[in-house]
Amino acid sequence: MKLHEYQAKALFAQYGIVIPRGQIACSIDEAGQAAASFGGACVLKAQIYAGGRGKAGGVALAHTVEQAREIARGLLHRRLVTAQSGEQGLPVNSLLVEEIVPVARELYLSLTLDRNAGYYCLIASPEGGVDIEQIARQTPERVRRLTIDPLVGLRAFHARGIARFLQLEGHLGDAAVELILSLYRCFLEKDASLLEINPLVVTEDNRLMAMDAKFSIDDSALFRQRDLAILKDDSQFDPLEVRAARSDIAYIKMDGRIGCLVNGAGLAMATLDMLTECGGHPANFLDVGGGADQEKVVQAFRILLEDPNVAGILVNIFGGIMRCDLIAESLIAAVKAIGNRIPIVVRMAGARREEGRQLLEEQTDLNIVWQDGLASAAHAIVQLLAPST
Amino acid sequence: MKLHEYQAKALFAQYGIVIPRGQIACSIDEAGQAAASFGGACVLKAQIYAGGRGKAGGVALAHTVEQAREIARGLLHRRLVTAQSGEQGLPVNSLLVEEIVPVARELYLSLTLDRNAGYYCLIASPEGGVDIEQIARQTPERVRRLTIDPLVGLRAFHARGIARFLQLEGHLGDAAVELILSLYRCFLEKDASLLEINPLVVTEDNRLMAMDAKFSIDDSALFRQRDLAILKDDSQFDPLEVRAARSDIAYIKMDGRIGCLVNGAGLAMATLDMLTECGGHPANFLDVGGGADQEKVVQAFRILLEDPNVAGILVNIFGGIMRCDLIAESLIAAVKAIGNRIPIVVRMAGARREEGRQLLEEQTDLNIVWQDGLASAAHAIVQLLAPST
Amino acid sequence: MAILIDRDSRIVVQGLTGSSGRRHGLLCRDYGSQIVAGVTPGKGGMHIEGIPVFDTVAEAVETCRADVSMIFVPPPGAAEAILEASEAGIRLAVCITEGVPVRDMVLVNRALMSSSMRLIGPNCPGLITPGQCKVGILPGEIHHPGSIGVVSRSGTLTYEAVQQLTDAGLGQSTCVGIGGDPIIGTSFIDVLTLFNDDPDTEGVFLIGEIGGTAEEQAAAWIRQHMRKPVAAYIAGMTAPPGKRMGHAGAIVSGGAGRAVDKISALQDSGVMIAESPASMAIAMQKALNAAGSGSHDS
Amino acid sequence: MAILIDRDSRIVVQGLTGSSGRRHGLLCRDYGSQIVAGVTPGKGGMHIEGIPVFDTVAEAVETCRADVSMIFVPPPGAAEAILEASEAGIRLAVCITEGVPVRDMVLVNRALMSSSMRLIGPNCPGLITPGQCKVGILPGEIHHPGSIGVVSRSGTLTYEAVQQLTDAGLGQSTCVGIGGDPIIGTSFIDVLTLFNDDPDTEGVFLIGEIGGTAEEQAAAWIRQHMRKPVAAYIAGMTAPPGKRMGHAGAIVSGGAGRAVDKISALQDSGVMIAESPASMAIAMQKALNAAGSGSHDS
Repeated sequence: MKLHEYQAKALFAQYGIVIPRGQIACSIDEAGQAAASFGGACVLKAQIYAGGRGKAGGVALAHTVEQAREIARGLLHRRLVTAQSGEQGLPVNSLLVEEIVPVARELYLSLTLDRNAGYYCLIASPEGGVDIEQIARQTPERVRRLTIDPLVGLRAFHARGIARFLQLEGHLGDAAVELILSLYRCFLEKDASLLEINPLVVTEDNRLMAMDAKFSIDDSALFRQRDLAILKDDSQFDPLEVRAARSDIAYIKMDGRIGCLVNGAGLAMATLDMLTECGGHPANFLDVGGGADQEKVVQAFRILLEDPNVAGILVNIFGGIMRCDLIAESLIAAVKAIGNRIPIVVRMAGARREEGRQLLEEQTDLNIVWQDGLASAAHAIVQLLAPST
Repeated sequence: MKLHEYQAKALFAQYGIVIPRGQIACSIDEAGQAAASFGGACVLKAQIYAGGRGKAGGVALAHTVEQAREIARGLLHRRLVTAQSGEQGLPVNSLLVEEIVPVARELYLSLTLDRNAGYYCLIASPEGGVDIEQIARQTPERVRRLTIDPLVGLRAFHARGIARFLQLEGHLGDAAVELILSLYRCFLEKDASLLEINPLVVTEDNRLMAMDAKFSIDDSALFRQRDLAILKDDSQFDPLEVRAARSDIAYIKMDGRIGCLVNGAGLAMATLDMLTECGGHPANFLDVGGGADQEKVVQAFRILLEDPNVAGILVNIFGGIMRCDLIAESLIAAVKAIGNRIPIVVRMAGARREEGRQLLEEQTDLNIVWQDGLASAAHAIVQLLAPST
Repeated sequence: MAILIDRDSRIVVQGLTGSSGRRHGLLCRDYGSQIVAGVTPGKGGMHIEGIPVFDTVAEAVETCRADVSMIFVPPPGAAEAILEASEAGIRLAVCITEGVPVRDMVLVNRALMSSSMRLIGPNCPGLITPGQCKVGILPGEIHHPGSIGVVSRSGTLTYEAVQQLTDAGLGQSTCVGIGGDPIIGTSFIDVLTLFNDDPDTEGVFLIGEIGGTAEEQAAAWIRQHMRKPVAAYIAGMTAPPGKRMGHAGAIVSGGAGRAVDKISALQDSGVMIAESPASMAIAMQKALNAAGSGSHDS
Repeated sequence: MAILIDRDSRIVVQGLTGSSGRRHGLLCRDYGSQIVAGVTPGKGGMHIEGIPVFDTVAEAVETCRADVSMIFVPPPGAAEAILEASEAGIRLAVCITEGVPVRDMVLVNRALMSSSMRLIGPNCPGLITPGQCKVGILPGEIHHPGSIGVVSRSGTLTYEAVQQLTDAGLGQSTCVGIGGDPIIGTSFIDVLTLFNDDPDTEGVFLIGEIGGTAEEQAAAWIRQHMRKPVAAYIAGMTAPPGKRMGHAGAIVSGGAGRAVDKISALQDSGVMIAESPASMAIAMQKALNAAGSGSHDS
């Protein structure tokens, strides 16, 4: 789960990390007032769950209150498309209005999981404000990666080494040590999966400041981070994704026309791959999970059927824990309850497959087509939709 | 550093560990009032820095306020001699007056350092209220010792295993798990070196309660446990030990007549052994430490000379960091400043020994005798005091 | 022989009294696994259909000589359950639980460095040695004894693969679902190592997916060490970047973890790639044929 | 050859800019030790009489190829200094600091389990290979090169022993003060093992004291493994129980840690006991004589 920049910065401030003065504005008037508090000179930053805002016009400088209002008018309550937002863009419901801080140097700092080691790691670079992956590829000696032994933790001596690498000396070095230790404490205490300060800046008046902030929380830890869990901004998701999440269904909206309903994440990915191989375009990734009950299956169907882009559905179920006949029953119940305007191809395998098949074949009026194999099922739904594409 | 029982229990209570209701009383009137608050029926416990109070009459039951006052009169502001207090006993300046709690079972629980493993360990036994070392010798299967990996810590599953071993089931088992985890948290957070609940009791109304409490704190950690460090009760030490501690001199009062001044703990112990071998009786252990300066040496002499039991002094210095000539100068300055009524035998070895010897031998009027060897020095001081013993 | 579990494995179920633990504990017993004990704190003394329940794993080990643990403890307590199994002397712990916080697993990962216990999972379907023993939630009926080792980060996709293998007459020695989380106890390489040394295994089918670099590492290991034919399928060719595809570990981020890179790394190591999820058994058969009519050169 | 340190050891002083660190750093250099660097956070770039100071041990290792660290960092930071040395790739850390909290040392002790660094101390005088290298606060002038290994929990009592040995013509291969704290990095057994394998060491003098069971463990090890004569002195025969005798670890409590038990354990293992602190060299000579005119049978 992601936090907005302003939420991340508020948390950083709680840990003693220096951030620019700023206010959150949800209307043009609020943006104007915030700008006025800085004498008109301010930076306005669109608060969305995606990076790449700068290049997309989501971050703008104002020198007067009127300019600030103008910028706010152009951003607020519109969708901002960035390189990372997807084609639809994301709605800008609030702006972070901050003082303008003259910057002497830009650095990079983050904490995240090192999957290979199975430990957390700190990544730092004296090159800030740019894509760290690119720096790592082009000038790997400019990126330091420090794996953290959870027994020892991240210690002052580690932080000092990083400060040296970042060429922060004297009181800036001390400030860096403190900032790094605070960031680590924040990371652990909040069950973060990513904390990124890019750029971390040295201001012209020689302070160390978190100019931007990315903050992701481990979804699996939300049960013990309830005060963070409630910060989730549903406006940043497709409404169908929000609905799916509420029913504990893994769902990702995509651009095609074939809705998919699968049990298991790996099989769901494979189903998308199979469809694509057959020339189809999936409308979504959808995993009802291992222990899905009828209610969940109904919910999943609802989500597919309410998506106007979905022109046909491919169901791919491997019965294990979930028995095929039960899934078939749920499917029939769902289609009967919701109604059906589009073709559904069903492929089932595993436990009680024949029973499931029989149940479905008894229902001749539901626009449901049975297929035995994964490949044939994918071909079938692509073919069924072929005339209409 | 030790805490009094009442201080330990107050800390336990902060960690949610159940203790008997009680009040501290420093006068007969206060003891009477406390007893009255329990309707007269109470137990009065002398607060001293030593165990073995029960057998020594330091713990007594009262059934009426008058009885309680009588007991208080007999204990308060006297010295209590127990098997662990030393011959002089320890002054009773306060009584812990507690409700009488009917007890169904007595158990044992403690946390301390396992020196062999270099880890902390938990020790538990279903035999409480008695000497655990004795239980460990006689019925080792009745004592469980659990070494705690600091990476994993003491966990609920460990605590559950201990609860089972203590035959605590149902809600008592749950209470034991919570108590054990709280005790461990307390141990770590307070830098304890020993936490002992003996007995831990199951009350007749089926509660788990810490009936007694021993709490020692790692002296080396007092710099970060300042709120505990100030609880040190100087009345429980010989005044000379208190003085020595203030000057950062390791000093332990003993029963003999030969004062010892040595640099280094091992050499100081060896000096006591040497003296004893020669038929002498040391009056103290005293280690001025490795980097003692003149002021510290003067302090050490003062402590020795002000002890009325000290009839002669043996100085044993091995010059290393500390140069013999500097020690000799300090010694001369100290004796001149304080005055000297008793013989002093000085033995020095190591760095600038000859220079030290010369300095001392120039001072013919200070009652100082030089000796070359450790054995001869010990013999000399014993001989010098022989006529007077 | 197979690997990791067989008919002599003695299994304790941590969380046996919960609904999943009970259900799958009994299903495993039905399959033929020896479910010798359950553990649920505070429920020691109970029995679940004849299976004794203890308060601690240590008691289950002591009383019932359990050597394998199947863990169904919910996420908040799952990591501690793994640590408990380790300290109790369990040889193999299989953590089915999905949604264990990463911070907890970082600690478990460090703690297991100095443990002799092997962990499989978390967030995995478990493992099965067909005809002998099943530890986990896999559907027993699709598996048949044979000589193909299967190792996978996935659940139902593995069943798909196994069904195909069984239908093609390729039985399995052991099938291991290593789990879809970013931190797991047993890696592809660990399992490949075991299969490589297992005389009952003639070839291996590997099922990977997007996210991380486990498949690339496996490819490098295979190139250097593997003496038996390997075929593989990688799911997620068409997954959009930056999106977590169901599994906590299945995400392409910053250009890392892409399926194409995994596939080419495996291909470079001589692994036969199934281009489509419908042709997994075919790829396996091809790999066996290429290695010389199923004979192994060890 | 001697053990642990020699003229090629390259020493970094953690806490070189403090008063003790500076004084003893320079004294060690005067003795002939190669003091190649100092470390004090925030003072990187300074020089102490020509010795460069760095912010971190890692830099000292990288720039000056330090392989041994002498630690004078005050108690609140001492444990972290040890961990820093370990992570920087230091081979041998000698922690002189007295008064390191036990809780900190419990963690260090655990962390060093997975480190290749050896720790000596804390609360120790250090060690010396006479004529070659001194790391610590021992007085160099009393030591003479020879073939007796000395290992001790004490400081000045060790100097006493060394003085006696030197006066008796028994020079030393290496003298190691392992420290008087309850948790120390290197035990009697560790040092005995090194002396046992060191061709330059013909006999060992061991100085123990009350508290703990390190001497009893050493006795058991000697009985099984030691091929060279050992003599010993144990301080604290007359120490009153329950009192901490200066050293944090020197305490007889609950009947454990008594000198008599240590002495009889050592005697039972064939160790020659010095009955008096005045006869330590005599005991060593007797042990050598008993083993056959100082020859070693390795």
